[in-house]
Amino acid sequence: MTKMLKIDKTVSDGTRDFLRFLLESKKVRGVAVLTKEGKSGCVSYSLITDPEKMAEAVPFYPVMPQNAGKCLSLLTSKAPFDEPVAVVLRPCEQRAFVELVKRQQGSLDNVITISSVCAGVYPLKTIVRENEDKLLKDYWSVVADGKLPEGIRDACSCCEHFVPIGADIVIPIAGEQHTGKECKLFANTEKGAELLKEMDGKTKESELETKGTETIRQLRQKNEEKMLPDLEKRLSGLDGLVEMFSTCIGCHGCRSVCPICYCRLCEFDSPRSEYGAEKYETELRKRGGVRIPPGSIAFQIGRMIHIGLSCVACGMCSDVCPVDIPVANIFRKTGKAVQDAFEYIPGKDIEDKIPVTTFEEDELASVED
Amino acid sequence: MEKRHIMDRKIGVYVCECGPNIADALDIDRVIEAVSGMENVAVVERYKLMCSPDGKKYLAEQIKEHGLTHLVVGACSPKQHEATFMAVCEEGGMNPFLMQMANLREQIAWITPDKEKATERAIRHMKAAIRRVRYHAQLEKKEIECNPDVLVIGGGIAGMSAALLLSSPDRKVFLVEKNEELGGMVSRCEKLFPDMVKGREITESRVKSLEEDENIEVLTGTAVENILGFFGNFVVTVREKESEPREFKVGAVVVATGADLFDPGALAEYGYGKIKNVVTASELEEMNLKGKIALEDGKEPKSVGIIHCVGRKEKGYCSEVCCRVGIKISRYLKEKIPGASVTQFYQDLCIPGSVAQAFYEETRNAGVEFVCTEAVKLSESDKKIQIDHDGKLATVDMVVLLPAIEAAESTSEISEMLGVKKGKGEFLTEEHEKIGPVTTTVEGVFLAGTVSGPKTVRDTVSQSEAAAGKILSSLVPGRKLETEARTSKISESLCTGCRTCLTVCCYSAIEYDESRGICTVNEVLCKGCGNCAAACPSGAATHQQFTQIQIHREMMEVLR
Amino acid sequence: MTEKKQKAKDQVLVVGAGMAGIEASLTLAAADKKVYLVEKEPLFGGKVIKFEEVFANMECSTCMAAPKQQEVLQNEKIELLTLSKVKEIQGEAGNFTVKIEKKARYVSLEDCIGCNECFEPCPVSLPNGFEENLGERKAIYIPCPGALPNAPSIDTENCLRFTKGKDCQLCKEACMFDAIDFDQKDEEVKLNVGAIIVATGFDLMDPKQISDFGYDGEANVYTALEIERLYASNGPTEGKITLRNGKEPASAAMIHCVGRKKVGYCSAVCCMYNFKFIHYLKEKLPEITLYDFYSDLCMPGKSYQPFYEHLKDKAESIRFQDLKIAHQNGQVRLNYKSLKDRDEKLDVDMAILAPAVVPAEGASELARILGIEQAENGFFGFQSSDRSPGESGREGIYLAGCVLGPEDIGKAIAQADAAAGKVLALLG
Amino acid sequence: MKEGYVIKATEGASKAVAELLKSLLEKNIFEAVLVPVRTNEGYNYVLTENTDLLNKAEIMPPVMSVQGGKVLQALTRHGKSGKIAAVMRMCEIRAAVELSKLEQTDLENVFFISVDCNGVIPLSDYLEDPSNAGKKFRPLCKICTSFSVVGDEEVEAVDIHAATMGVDKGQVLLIPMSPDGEETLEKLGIDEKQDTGNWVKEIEKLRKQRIAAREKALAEIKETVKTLNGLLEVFSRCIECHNCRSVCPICYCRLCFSDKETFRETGGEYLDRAQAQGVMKCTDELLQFHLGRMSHMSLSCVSCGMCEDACPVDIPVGQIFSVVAEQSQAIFDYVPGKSSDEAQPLRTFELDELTEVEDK
Amino acid sequence: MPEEQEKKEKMNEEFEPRIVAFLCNWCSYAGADVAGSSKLEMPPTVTPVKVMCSSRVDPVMVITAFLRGADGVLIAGCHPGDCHYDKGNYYARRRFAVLRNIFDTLELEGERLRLSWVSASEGPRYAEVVRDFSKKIKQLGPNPVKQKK
Repeated sequence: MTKMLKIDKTVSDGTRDFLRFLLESKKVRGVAVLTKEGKSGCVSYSLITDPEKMAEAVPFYPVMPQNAGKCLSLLTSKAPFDEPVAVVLRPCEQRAFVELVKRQQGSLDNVITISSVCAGVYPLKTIVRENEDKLLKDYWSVVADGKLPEGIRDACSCCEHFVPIGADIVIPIAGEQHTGKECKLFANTEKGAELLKEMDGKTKESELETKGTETIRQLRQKNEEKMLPDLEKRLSGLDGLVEMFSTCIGCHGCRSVCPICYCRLCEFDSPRSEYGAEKYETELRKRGGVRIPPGSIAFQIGRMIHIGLSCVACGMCSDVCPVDIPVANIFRKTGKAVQDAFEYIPGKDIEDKIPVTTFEEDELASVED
Repeated sequence: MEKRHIMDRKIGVYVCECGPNIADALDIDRVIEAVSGMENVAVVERYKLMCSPDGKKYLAEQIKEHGLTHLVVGACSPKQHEATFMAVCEEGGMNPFLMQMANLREQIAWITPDKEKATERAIRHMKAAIRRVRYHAQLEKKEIECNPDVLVIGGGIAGMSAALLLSSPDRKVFLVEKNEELGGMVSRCEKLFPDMVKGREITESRVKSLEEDENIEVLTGTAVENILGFFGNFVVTVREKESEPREFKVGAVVVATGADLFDPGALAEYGYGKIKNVVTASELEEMNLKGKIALEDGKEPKSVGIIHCVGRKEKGYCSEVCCRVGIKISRYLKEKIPGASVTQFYQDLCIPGSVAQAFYEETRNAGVEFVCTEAVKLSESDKKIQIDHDGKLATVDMVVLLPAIEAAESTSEISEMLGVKKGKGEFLTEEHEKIGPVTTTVEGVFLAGTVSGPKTVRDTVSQSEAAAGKILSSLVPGRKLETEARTSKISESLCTGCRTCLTVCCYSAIEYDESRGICTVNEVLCKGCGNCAAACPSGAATHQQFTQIQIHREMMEVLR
Repeated sequence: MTEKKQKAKDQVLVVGAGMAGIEASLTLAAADKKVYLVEKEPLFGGKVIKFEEVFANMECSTCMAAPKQQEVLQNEKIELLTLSKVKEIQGEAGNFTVKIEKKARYVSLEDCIGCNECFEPCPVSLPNGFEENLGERKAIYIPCPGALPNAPSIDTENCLRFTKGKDCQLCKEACMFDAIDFDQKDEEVKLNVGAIIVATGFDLMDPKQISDFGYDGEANVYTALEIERLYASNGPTEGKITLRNGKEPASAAMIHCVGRKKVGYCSAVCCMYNFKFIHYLKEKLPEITLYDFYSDLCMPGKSYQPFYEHLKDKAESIRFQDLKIAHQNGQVRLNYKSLKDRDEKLDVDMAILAPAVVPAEGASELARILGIEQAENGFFGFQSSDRSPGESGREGIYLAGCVLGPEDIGKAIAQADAAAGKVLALLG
Repeated sequence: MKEGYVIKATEGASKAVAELLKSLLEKNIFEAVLVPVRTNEGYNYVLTENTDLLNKAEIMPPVMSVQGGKVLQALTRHGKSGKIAAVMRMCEIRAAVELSKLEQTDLENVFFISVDCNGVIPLSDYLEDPSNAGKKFRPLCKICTSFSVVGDEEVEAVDIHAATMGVDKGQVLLIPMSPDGEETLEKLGIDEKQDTGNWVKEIEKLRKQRIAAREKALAEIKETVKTLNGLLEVFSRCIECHNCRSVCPICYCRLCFSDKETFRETGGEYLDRAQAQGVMKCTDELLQFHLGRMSHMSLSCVSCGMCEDACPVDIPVGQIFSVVAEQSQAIFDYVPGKSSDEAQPLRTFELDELTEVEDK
Repeated sequence: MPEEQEKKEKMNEEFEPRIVAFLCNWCSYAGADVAGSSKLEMPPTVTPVKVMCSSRVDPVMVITAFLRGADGVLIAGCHPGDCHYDKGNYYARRRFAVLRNIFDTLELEGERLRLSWVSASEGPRYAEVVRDFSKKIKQLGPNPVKQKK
């Protein structure tokens, strides 16, 4: 049982009120949350200090313009916040942030996390190209039925960690039937409980995990089972990989938006990974033909090795791919394999060491001989 | 990683009252209060007059006492006292480049009557300086080995004079002349104006001293094939005709390759090469040296016309010496052929300086005629030459043309080889016509004589000695070269080898490293303007004392 | 008497702190010589700092001079002695003993920070010589904004305290730094130097000497230096070119070769700076009508004629033989004989004279003190091709700049470096 | 009037040129050829000496997946290639030339065969339905005025131009554009020649239309982006994935200025920034990125439209850059990629120019 | 609406521009100093940022200054031909021309960016540039960045 505060408003309005309250009561200096400028304006992640501006906040808008974890890293990598800041992020975003903090790319000091039992988001392209209002209406009505909205990204429809781990405050959405009229705030930690104080609304002890969340979990497992075989079929061996990336135009957008790829200068942009004249020569002689620019597979595999362990399957990479390669699914699958091998859930706990930076005597016997 | 070292900085902030100049114009206490809280600021103090001996002592002590890592001084203009306070830093055992000044006097106190506003501005200036200084890194003046020897190209009066002045037991001078003989133009003149001393005497005495001087190696009939490297460390390749090329090192190069004369054949109006007995000044000199000034038929000319400014219009400049050469030649004629009539056809008499006019007047008084005219046209009329000057006609036995001085052919090669640009009239370009007449934008390369434009012998000699002077003072045997600390540098990992920086550098201080495919800065040549830093799109190139982040930080405080 | 002891061969005296003297000092200091730079004026920089721009590239001359001046002031190898003159010299090359008379400035260079607060209260004001008397100054003054060293001096010929023996303290009271010290005494400084470079420069002939040109400092007849100061952005009019009555001239005539007959030589630079004036005047007064009176155009070298060519159409060139200037009620009349021996006249609002370049005041005395050659026309050294220009006739003493005769900055700088070269070769 | 060599193209221009390439290889005139080749769902540039592979060559693929200039950069950045023939669109060749001025390509051994380009289809439309090819076009292709090599559009680097516009179906007209090209064509011993009049007429006709269309279109775009608010409005969708930069043939930096540590600030400073207006977007730096990029590459921009294609949120970034590029290039009347001896304007200067920007 | 107008005008009245001035060390900064030692009064709007040469000014710096709220950005260097570093200011001028063009084309109030040549002796000119530029900016009103919706 966890302490829970209930506000009789839609989950969005309730949350907005709560965030405004945090600013007004000076419990926090700022709030990091999705905002939308006016009606036409677009959604972006913002840092709000003025309660008035809270009107622009759209905490659970079903789109992920950037992985909030990456944004928080930008805001805190040079030096932490010097005053408390409440940040609203989705479970995958929060886990991404934790992974970045483990790599000194940000700081949790003075950060209070507010997360949601996530019902997923639409692909960027959908939001950009289709009728936004209709999408929103559908989204919330489906959520209110305790189901998963149609047309959300693969990464979301198969997401397994949609219940936040270690957030200070959690707001149920997926599997929550009353998002249309009530907003529940679960105080997950002491810090969280502190924030809820003096906020008006009914407080009581309650459970975050409900039948609702369970059904969603099963739904998502099913989706994954549906998706996997097909993916595995296409991914069989190197050729499969080559096949899947054959349309890659080498824009490396997947890398730029990936919250885990924090390198300032990517290995694959360095001269080391560029071919010299003689290399082309030999390749040409060997194969009779070289694709130029070469190495798109090398890039993808290399990236898998670099980030596989920490991939939080947020799906940004698929979202920005101009040629619709299901990058996220591929990375999710390969990433999951290594993560399981180390029983490592990226971003679960700031205390968990990144497996590659530590080791245990009696591990991975399976890979030997 | 920045995070880590930025944190443990200890910045000392000092505001100079400059008597009433700053103290009365703004509220220093408020300034102090405003900056005291700032990150890394360890101590903030005010002082009545920081540049006074006491002030300097106080500041040096403060640095030691508080173990300051960085220093900000709010006072007068850095132009006034930056050097002073940099010295104080060293006094206090702090790297002088970790100091930043805020100009509270010239640019605030003295131009902002409203005390309130002045104070605000001062706070802004101080904060900007403080933010900036946090990102200052230690810079060191590097000392590099250098070779005191010197290469002098060209064995004319210029080259010889330079070589002789440079020679000393601890410095070797290589004098390279492409011809078999030293002496250049001067040795081809019987006499020189204004005092009519013998050209040969001048050159021969120098040749003699050169031969006696064991610090000087004279290489005649030798061409310079290549020069690589930079100030203090040039590698020279020379070749004597068919023999094997020879290589040696020098620290500096003096270019004294001289000039050529304009070819009058190019201009129909003078009929040079067509009309008999139309000769150039140098041809007349030659005759004269051979002992007899005569017409083709061996007879002495009874009347001679001397025509000035041949090729001046084409060249677009005045060759400075021609008028005086013409006067000199008329002296030859009067001397050798008494009774001969000599007429000068000139446009403008260019006889600058304290003695030339006397030289001219004496000559005129000796019966030489001077006719001012715009245009001249020559034609042949029964064995004689008719001179049409502005419609009037004159007839003479012989005509002497005074052709313009033009850049020598060799100038282009030299320019290529050394990277010294060609400029006006295709001559080599001085670093600055006025304040750098013998230096070039390529450090360690000096110009002497007519290679940089028409000159009298006298000015040529003084230029050669000037080049020598510059070398004697900058390339002292046994002393290392000290490089400018505030240079640019280029990040190896970020450089794409696009060479934009290289193309915009005015000092050829950037080289392209084929093997690594990147550009590098030569600290000896870099003058620290920062042009490359702004030209480089990826910021691989940066100015070490004006890094992007330093300027950005300063700017952000200004805008806060 | 203060005496500066150090090995003579490591010390050099440079007389005259114009561009040539400055250049020589910097070159010597770079070779670790200790340089004493002696200047008779309270400020240094010579004539060049009076100009706004220099021909032929119209560079800003302060931008040329100031960095070098700053270098001199900041270089601890160079000691600048202002208000100083050479009084006596003994010894020979490698080891001279020189006595310098250093006049009191009455303002301590250490304590003064150049805030100019002391001028205000000074009761004496008089024409400012540096500004060719076009502006005023006080008895305690800095000749012009930006002048270096950035500290005033008291002109004892006009300060009430020194002239009338009044106990006037106003400047002293105004100074917050106790920089003003009436007790300062003129002193004699004794130097031990290995060599001497003379770079005392030139003056312009005073046109009053030749009545023909009708210069009296009141009519609208101007000298070249007056025009320079009128055009100077740091000058008395901040760059406005006006007649004596403050009106803008509608026409002006530039007269070359003023005094040439008298001195018997061509001053080498006048033609060029007259072209520069065409640029000056047309820039400030685009409507002005200009006449350029010349006898021969002297524009030697690769870069001068192009400069002339791009300006010549902006003024009517008139080649004259004799010329007289008369004036009444503001108008200036030129009566001249054209090349065709015709007598002509022309009325203009403003006449600008290009007076001959003559040896600097006190040159003869200096030549006597130093025991060096002086030509009849008053310039130093030998005009012979077989001696290098810098030679003075006495070993260990070398010459640079306009002491050798009229010439442009480039040549002066070259001679300065040449002289420095000779010194370094001599002293090793 | 220039003449061209006629080759049969009964199976389409692409095949015909492919055959030409084959014979160039067989005659050992080139070591290899660089052409777009069909691979699974996509088209990729392939460097090949294998004549069979050329059967899959598609001289004018319906999409541009990688800009040819970038391809040549990848191929020659670290030293010149062997002697090769490259078949490319004009904008790709011009980008390659521009990159050579920036020392990113070495074209010494590259023999360019250009084609009359009728434009490409946006990647997204193609993926949606390949049969869109030839129906939909990149907005910038629709208003491209340098799709061929006639007159003003002549590009020095081109050796042979394969003309198809204004040439009867079933034929391709090979027009020698350089001595090297002339020589090569002679080696091939094609006997049928034909004057290029029709082709020139056709190109000029189309260009006239395009110029008009371009003016109109760019003017419209300008209306939408002008003023700060307009610009913010259009770019507010930008998610800073920087795909536009990564696919830009001209952006050659290893590390973009916008990715530098320099502009990062402390958490406290970001809060202060937010305070100033009550709210601060995490994408606040995006205009700095786009304007900064303009200042760096607009002089060399060849308006190929790759950036627009790669933008996941459909910002007309290519068209916007074209609006600016056209003006920047006009200042120095500079045509990027036209001539390799014309220095990139920021790498040189004139003594007497641009006084109109002073004191304004 | 009119009252809106009034408000705006009033704001412009009180509005004190914030101008960043990149001054080259040798000419313009020295010129500013001369203006100072001549005690020429100037509006307190300009804050100089010293660089060694106008050619050090990176267009991105100017863009950043503008986007971070500078009401005006002044770049001042030696007059053409006077550059202490030979030819730096010519490059500066080209970069500025391109930058200014971008701003003008996109109608970003390019008048807020200014390039002026000020020599070491031109104290009065520096003061004039400062006054004139400040006046222009005051008429333009605050940088739109600071009031973007």
